[in-house]
Amino acid sequence: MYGLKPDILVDLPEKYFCLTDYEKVAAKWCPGCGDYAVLGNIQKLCRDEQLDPAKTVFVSGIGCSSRFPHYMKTYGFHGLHGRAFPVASGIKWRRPDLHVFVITGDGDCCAIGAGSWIHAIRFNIDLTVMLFNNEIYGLTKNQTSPTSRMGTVSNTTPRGSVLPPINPMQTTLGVGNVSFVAQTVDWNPPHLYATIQAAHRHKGFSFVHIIQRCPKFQSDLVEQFTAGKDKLYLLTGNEGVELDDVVIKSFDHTVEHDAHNINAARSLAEDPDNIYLGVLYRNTKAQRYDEYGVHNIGYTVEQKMEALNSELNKYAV
Amino acid sequence: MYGLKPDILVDLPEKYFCLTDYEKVAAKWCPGCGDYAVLGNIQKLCRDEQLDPAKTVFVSGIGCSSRFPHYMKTYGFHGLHGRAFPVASGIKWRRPDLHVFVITGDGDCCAIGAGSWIHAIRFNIDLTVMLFNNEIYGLTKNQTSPTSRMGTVSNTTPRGSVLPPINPMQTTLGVGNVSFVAQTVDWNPPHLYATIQAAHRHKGFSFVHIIQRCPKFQSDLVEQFTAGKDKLYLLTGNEGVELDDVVIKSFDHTVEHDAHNINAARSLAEDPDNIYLGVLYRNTKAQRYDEYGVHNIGYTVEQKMEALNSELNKYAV
Amino acid sequence: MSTSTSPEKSTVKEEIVPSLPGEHIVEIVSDSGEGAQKCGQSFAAISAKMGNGVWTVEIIPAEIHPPSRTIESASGIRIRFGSTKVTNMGDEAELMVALNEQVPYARILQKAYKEGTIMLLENKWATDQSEHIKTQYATALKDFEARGYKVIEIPMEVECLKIIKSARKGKNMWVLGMLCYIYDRNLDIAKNQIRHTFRTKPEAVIESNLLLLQGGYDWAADNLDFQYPIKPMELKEEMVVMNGNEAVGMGILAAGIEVCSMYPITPATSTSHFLAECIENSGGLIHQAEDEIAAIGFAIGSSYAGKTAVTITSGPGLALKNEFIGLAAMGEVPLVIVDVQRGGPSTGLPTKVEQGDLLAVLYGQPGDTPVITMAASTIEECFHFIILARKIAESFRTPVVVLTDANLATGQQPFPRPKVCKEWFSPPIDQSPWKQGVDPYEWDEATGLSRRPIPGQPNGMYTLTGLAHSKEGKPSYDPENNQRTTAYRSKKLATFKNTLKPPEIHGDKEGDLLIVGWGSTLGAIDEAVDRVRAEGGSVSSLHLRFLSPLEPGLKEIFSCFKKVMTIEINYSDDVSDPVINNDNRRYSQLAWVLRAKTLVDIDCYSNVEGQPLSPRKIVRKLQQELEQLKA
Amino acid sequence: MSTSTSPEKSTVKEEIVPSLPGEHIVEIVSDSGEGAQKCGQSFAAISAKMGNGVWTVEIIPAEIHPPSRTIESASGIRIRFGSTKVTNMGDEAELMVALNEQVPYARILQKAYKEGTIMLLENKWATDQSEHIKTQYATALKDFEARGYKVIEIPMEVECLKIIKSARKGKNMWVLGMLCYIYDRNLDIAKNQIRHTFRTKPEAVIESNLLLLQGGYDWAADNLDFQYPIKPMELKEEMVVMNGNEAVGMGILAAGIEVCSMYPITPATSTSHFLAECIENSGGLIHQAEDEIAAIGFAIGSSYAGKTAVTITSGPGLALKNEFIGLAAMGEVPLVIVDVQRGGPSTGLPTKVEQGDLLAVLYGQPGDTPVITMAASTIEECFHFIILARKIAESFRTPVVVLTDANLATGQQPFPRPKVCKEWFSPPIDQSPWKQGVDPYEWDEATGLSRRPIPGQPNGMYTLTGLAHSKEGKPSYDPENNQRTTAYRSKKLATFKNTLKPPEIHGDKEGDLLIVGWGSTLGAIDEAVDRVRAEGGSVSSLHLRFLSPLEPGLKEIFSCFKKVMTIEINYSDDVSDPVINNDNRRYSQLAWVLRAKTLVDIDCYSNVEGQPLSPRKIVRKLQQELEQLKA
Ligand SMILES: Cc1ncc(C[n+]2csc(CCOP(=O)(O)OP(=O)(O)O)c2C)c(N)n1
Ligand SMILES: Cc1ncc(C[n+]2csc(CCOP(=O)(O)OP(=O)(O)O)c2C)c(N)n1
Ligand code: SF4
Ligand code: SF4
Ligand SMILES: [Mg+2]
Ligand SMILES: [Mg+2]
Repeated sequence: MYGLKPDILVDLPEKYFCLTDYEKVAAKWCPGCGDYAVLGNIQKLCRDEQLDPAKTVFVSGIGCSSRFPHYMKTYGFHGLHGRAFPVASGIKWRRPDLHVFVITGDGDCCAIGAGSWIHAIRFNIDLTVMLFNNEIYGLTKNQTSPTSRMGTVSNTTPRGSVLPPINPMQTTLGVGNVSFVAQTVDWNPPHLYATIQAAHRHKGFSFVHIIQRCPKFQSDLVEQFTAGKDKLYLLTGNEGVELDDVVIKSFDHTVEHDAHNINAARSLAEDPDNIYLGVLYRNTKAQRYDEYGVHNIGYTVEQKMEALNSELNKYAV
Repeated sequence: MYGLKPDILVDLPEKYFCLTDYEKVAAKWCPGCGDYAVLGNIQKLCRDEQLDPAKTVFVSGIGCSSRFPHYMKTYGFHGLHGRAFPVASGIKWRRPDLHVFVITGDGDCCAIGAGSWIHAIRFNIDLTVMLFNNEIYGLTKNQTSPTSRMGTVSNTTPRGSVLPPINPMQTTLGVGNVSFVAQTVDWNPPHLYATIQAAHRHKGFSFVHIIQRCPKFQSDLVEQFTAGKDKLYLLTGNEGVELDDVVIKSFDHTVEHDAHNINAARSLAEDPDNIYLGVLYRNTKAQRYDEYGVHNIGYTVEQKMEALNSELNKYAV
Repeated sequence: MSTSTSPEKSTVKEEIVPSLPGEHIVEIVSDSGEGAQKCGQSFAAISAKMGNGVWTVEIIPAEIHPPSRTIESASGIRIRFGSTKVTNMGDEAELMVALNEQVPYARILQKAYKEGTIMLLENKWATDQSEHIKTQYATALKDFEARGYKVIEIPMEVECLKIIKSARKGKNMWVLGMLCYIYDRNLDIAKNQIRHTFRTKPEAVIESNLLLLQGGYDWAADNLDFQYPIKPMELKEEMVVMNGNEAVGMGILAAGIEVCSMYPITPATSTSHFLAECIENSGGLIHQAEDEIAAIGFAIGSSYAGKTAVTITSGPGLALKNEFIGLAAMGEVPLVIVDVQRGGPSTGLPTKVEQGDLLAVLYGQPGDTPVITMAASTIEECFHFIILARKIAESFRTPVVVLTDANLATGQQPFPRPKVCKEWFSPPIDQSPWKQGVDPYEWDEATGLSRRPIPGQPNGMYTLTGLAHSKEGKPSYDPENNQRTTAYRSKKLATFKNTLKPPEIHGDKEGDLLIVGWGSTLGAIDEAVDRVRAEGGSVSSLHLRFLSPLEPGLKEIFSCFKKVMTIEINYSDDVSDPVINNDNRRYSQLAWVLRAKTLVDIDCYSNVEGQPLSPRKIVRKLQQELEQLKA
Repeated sequence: MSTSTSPEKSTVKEEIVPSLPGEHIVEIVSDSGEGAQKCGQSFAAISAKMGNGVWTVEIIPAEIHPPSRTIESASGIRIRFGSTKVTNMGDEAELMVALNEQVPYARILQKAYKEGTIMLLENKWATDQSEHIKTQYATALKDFEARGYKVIEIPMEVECLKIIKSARKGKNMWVLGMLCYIYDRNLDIAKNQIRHTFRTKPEAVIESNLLLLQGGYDWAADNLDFQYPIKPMELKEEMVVMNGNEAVGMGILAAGIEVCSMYPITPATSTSHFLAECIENSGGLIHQAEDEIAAIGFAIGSSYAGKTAVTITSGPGLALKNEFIGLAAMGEVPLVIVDVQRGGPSTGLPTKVEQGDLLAVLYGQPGDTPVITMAASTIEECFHFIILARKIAESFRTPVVVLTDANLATGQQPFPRPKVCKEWFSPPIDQSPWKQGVDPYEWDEATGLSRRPIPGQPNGMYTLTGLAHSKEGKPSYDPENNQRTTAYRSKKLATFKNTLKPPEIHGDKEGDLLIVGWGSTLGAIDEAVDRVRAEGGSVSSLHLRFLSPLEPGLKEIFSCFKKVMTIEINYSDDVSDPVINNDNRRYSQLAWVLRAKTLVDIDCYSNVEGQPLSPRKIVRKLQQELEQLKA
């Protein structure tokens, strides 16, 4: 089309969705908040994958990051703190036609949501999950989270937190039936995009750990993250994410990694010194609960009447 | 004492506790239930370790296994389904003088209790935890549990369950700050005893996975377990449990295992074919939340009054 | 009367006088695992098939495997049946069968028997090897006679062993045969019933059970010198017989609900056992969640996506669902919540009946959370109310709670076979384009109602939120908006109430005493009222099906009676206690709600004994109240 | 009046007429992050130190970082202060300071200003680079004047830049200086306050803030031609000033509570921020649990082991704690639960005030769960009620809920410095041998009370259970036992009630209208009643501190008034709505409870606008009611 990007064309082919089809109101996060980058990239991804906004649902809990659905012109469910997983699972189970994304924070997922998190991994329903890990409770204004590093000074631990953090990837990799685990950072848009794309395309519970900047309450972490380019390792290999060469070259280090090797994945997840970006683990053979969820979908009322009658027969006097 | 066991002596040295000091009413589990063996061995352990019954607390959730505290002549807390961990943690945090045991079932711990389970591992409070895994909901009469094998026929999955089970040891080993993980079976009393003893002696969150027979609802598993002697591997090594030679010889197979090696521990935990008995993992350096919990215990009222006054000063007009 | 330890002809001559003509109450108690329940259920089914009215109450041990020959071990069933409709468990039993002499004590504690109750007692314990057991047996026998029971010792084990090798599994069918003789049941129907009960078992098992049935029947014919034939009745319409949990399950099928999301909890779980067997044939599924919170969250997700779901629980589970109920009310998600009430508070009495969750359902959620609440009073209503609840939930875009209880859950009762009709079933989800310009919460000014877009509908995109929100679904902190939208949500209850009729009164529309009830006590209350009215007492009753909103016109109805009193199975302070007075008394739950609603000085009569109410107990209370009203 | 865009001498001549003599209401609003709150809090503290009565209300944006120069961005504070005691936020403000022209709209929505309110407005936007902003500014200016505000444009930025390099952090202290001039505050006290506020900051920061203070003061003296000196008062006793969450925290220290187990939730969390700073000095600790359920479970564990704990939450968290509250009541574990109420239902209005959790606390738990419930009406009571709650919890072996709300939580008020006394603090745990033969639930027949063994006590060993249990603590399915033990637990409320006195009446003991309130509305209601009484209106008020059990004698008190009405910040249906009538109306929460309790036809006046009630609003309602009563 004359080299123009479809977005700026006025007359579009039917059913082609542009960026504006996904953009709702302006987001209200702090300046410099990592959440913005994810929002923009998700909108782009939706456009590129041409996800019908009417068929797309963003489900979240409560937290800064969980405001996300309000900024998408798709269906959304901004539910309860820690409970995005069961809601999203309930949506997807009998509605295979819907694209369901889950947005959760480190408090939302790893604290109050931990039980459902573990079980969602096991259920392995086809959900694209983004954990926004800013290592702090943002919305409630600066309390230590389970993923806060030991020694974190916050409103609830003014003398520094006393426990080592939960490592979300490590924990996810420790649950049987785990299907997809990836890691990215909010400040590398191409990588962020490609990772979420890989997650979205993976059928099953695709867990993306997003290291997210919170300049408001974790400003030292921002530096630690952004300054630490040489701590960032790009994972390459067959099962990695699709990246341009430019992006690959922007990394100081790359590591060849076999995403089918769970032990290797765990070692990467547990490395205390370096951050590995890309798909750590992928298992396409894991049992999917949503496949069971749809095995008998779409019965007509007549079929249902028949089933009821046959059940009543068994109890007939 | 003339070769007599202290138990049968009438006049005992002061403060010596006998088995009867731990035995309360007769337990009411089904005949052949694995829970009986654990009860007996725990009573023996308490006696052998000379735990003051007044200083010992058994905390449980709800389930067949969670009836346990009612059968011990110690303090007990038979609380809510899935909530034994926070209660036990709350008891121990400021009461280092108490010996706190946690009794939980596979539904209690791995289903409704999963969130607190994950966090209890991380807190690493000095609790001796026994997970009675009969791979079924016993008390509510035969529903599939998260640890039920795929294909399990139960009242809620009459056509067989559709998901692979959660592996409690694998999951525990996937949580940062994990401190002690062991496995035993209810039908090998000496091994059961020695394992729980090792757990009790370990300072920190000592997690014992007990494969437990439920003849009532998992009768085929009983056979699978008991018949499968050759699937049972005894772990040996420095950090293993203290066993008599006779017991060791009763095993067809032994495996030398370094309990400080978490990767080795995980491989054992995840082996789909064999069952490894003994201490899989032990880390005495993991951060302990109860050490923080007691750092300022025992302030006098005078000290507290002073602290309050100095706080009020800051708000004085 | 005399007892016999041999299979000689029994000497019982007296007729058994039932409390009410044409009906009988029988109990069968055994150690847990001996099959008393199966025996009783079969007996009930046979009687229902003969056209008799039937009501059963299960006797369930609280422990998984209590030690045998103890009070805790008592497992069994009560069957009240007769030639007219039976609506409740009745008073004391006329006859009981006991497989050992200890288990009856569980029921004696519940005052289940009276002087003159016939006791058919397994006599093998008289000659047991254990001296201890022999003594226990002898002692109990004496005690039973002192209590005035007519004990007939029966060589059940001995007789069964003539037919099968081990009597433990089988004695129950022999007893069934014996009962069939006593009550003159149709043996063909009985045999068919056995075939049905054991339909999944090998033919040999069926055969031996049929032999046992016949054996028990023949033995009784040869050895008992009494019978109490209950007249079979002609079935005027097709009937079904089931318990309340099965009826709820049937209702779920009939509502066309495709997702039942639950976490096991007594006494609600057996609904999911029922559904697990059959819902897949109806295009639905059971989801067993990791806990109650996730169960309701999953159900809400499903409902949000257009598949209105049901979640089933009991008290402790309900407590966990409150936060999500609040979200469903706030986000206006249709949802059916079934609460099968059990004894509380906390873990309480998990297998026993109570009506203790009413206030928790009505007021348990922080903030203003209007929730439509209804309670089934019969097993038939358990079925129909689920269909209704799904409809209300969708029409009013709201969570609807259906209350039942442990009594309904496990009790069996025949009722007319529902005539399955298309309108019951939820229609396929609407995926047509949403009308542009219509907001996702376009509340109707007058009714508070609005239509909701379902994911997949083009143009309908919105974000559901638990935050205060505008009609566009956007978070709004505007004071006026919060006032208005809270009012819309509340108004739906008023709108719904306007569709309800004032409740019907059982008895006269005015008089001395009006009894108000709700839930499973319906039959017992009405029967008691009938009895007292037959003696000339001026008492009527009224039974509420809707608790929130309450059915209209109550104040007017109440004003026609000198005194109004609720009868409930939950706690109220006893004014005769020295520390309790009118100023500090805590009332029964419905009484409290009705007091606030009508400002009528409503009294209450209740207990938390974990038992269904017997008509006799109520009769006594009514008589007492009427006397006091006279004075 | 004219506006000035230059630092010329302002031309305001008129005197500012306050609503009430000797006091003023000031608001400071800015974009979130500009420090309006710190400015106002300092101003309040300075005024309190000068002996003035003070009440503050925080204006908190709902978003973490709303876009600047918008309604959502408004962050700030209202300070009502005067020469007498101030008990509530008052009516419209006399004066406001705004750092841009958009943020005042957030408060205009709340009707915070009136004709004649003076507006001190940052004028830098008039000359902003952006045309859009310039237009916005000009438009707003016109609008403000149309609304009758007396706008004075002030070159805050310009003046601050004379002192410091960047004005964003610092303008607030310049404004403080300006206000100090207007209200004639003692500059020494002001400077000390700045030193205190920035005590953890480097000396250079303190210095520049002191300069800003002086700068604002001097500028005002040179440029403003009005002042409204508020007379300093002599402090008759030592005073402290703090907000309600800090007072709760202080109360926790004063109760000697060693464990505060919580999960963050607005608006309760800041109590834990306070405690995190200081409880360790008092031999206590904060436990931040993984969720609210675990938080209360941990607290119960601690309490069971002898260290009575407190757990702090707000609505959504409360909903999750119900199951454990039931266990605490059933197992009789002392426990203090603080619920800082916010706007509901569901996530609702997290930063706004509501009194919407009353029914959920009273009735939220399935089964019969008597829970002692009290509500603090002042910040001082926030402190004392925690001490009391711990005592009651231990004496009555029960959970005790203390209700506060977002208004109390963040409002600041001076009150007499508590005289710390030994008796407040929990004694060391008893580890002496338990008396043999005494059961762990040896209920006193008359009172329902019993003593509990604490782990570590020899001979006291028992197992706490949520199952129905005997006095030995053993599970019991005995019907009579359940009836009796439920009665014991209930009776404790009656026993406790007998220790309470009837509430005092504010105003005459009889008359036309009685207002009943609870919680943070005390000051506003009493002030409104006083105003109406001053005009000759026959109205009194009564404020409840205990909600369960209710204080005694209410029915008698109510009977002396023609009409009784509650005033609450929660939802009630509006009878003027066509669909609402007396039969379907849903009442305010306390009104509902009082109706059931007293059978008096109690009306209610309430809203869910998320705002503290202003006396003027109440006055209007009272006048209206009194008129209707006359007609
Ligand atoms: C049941 C419940 N408990 C607590 C809260 C308060 N709350 C809201 S968000 C939040 C934590 C936010 O942290 P996180 O999940 O990491 O998200 P972030 O804001 O950092 O993106 C909490 C505790 C709530 N809304 N509901
Ligand atoms: C909140 C709540 N939900 C559900 C239940 C019902 N319940 C009691 S025990 C149990 C599961 C028991 O299984 P498990 O933990 O494996 O213990 P087991 O009986 O097998 O030893 C359930 C679901 C309950 N008591 N409380
Ligand atoms: S507080 Fe942190 S996470 Fe929240 S919006 Fe601000 S920067 Fe982002
Ligand atoms: S049901 Fe199973 S676990 Fe429970 S007591 Fe019986 S055998 Fe043991
Ligand atoms: Mg976070
Ligand atoms: Mg189990």
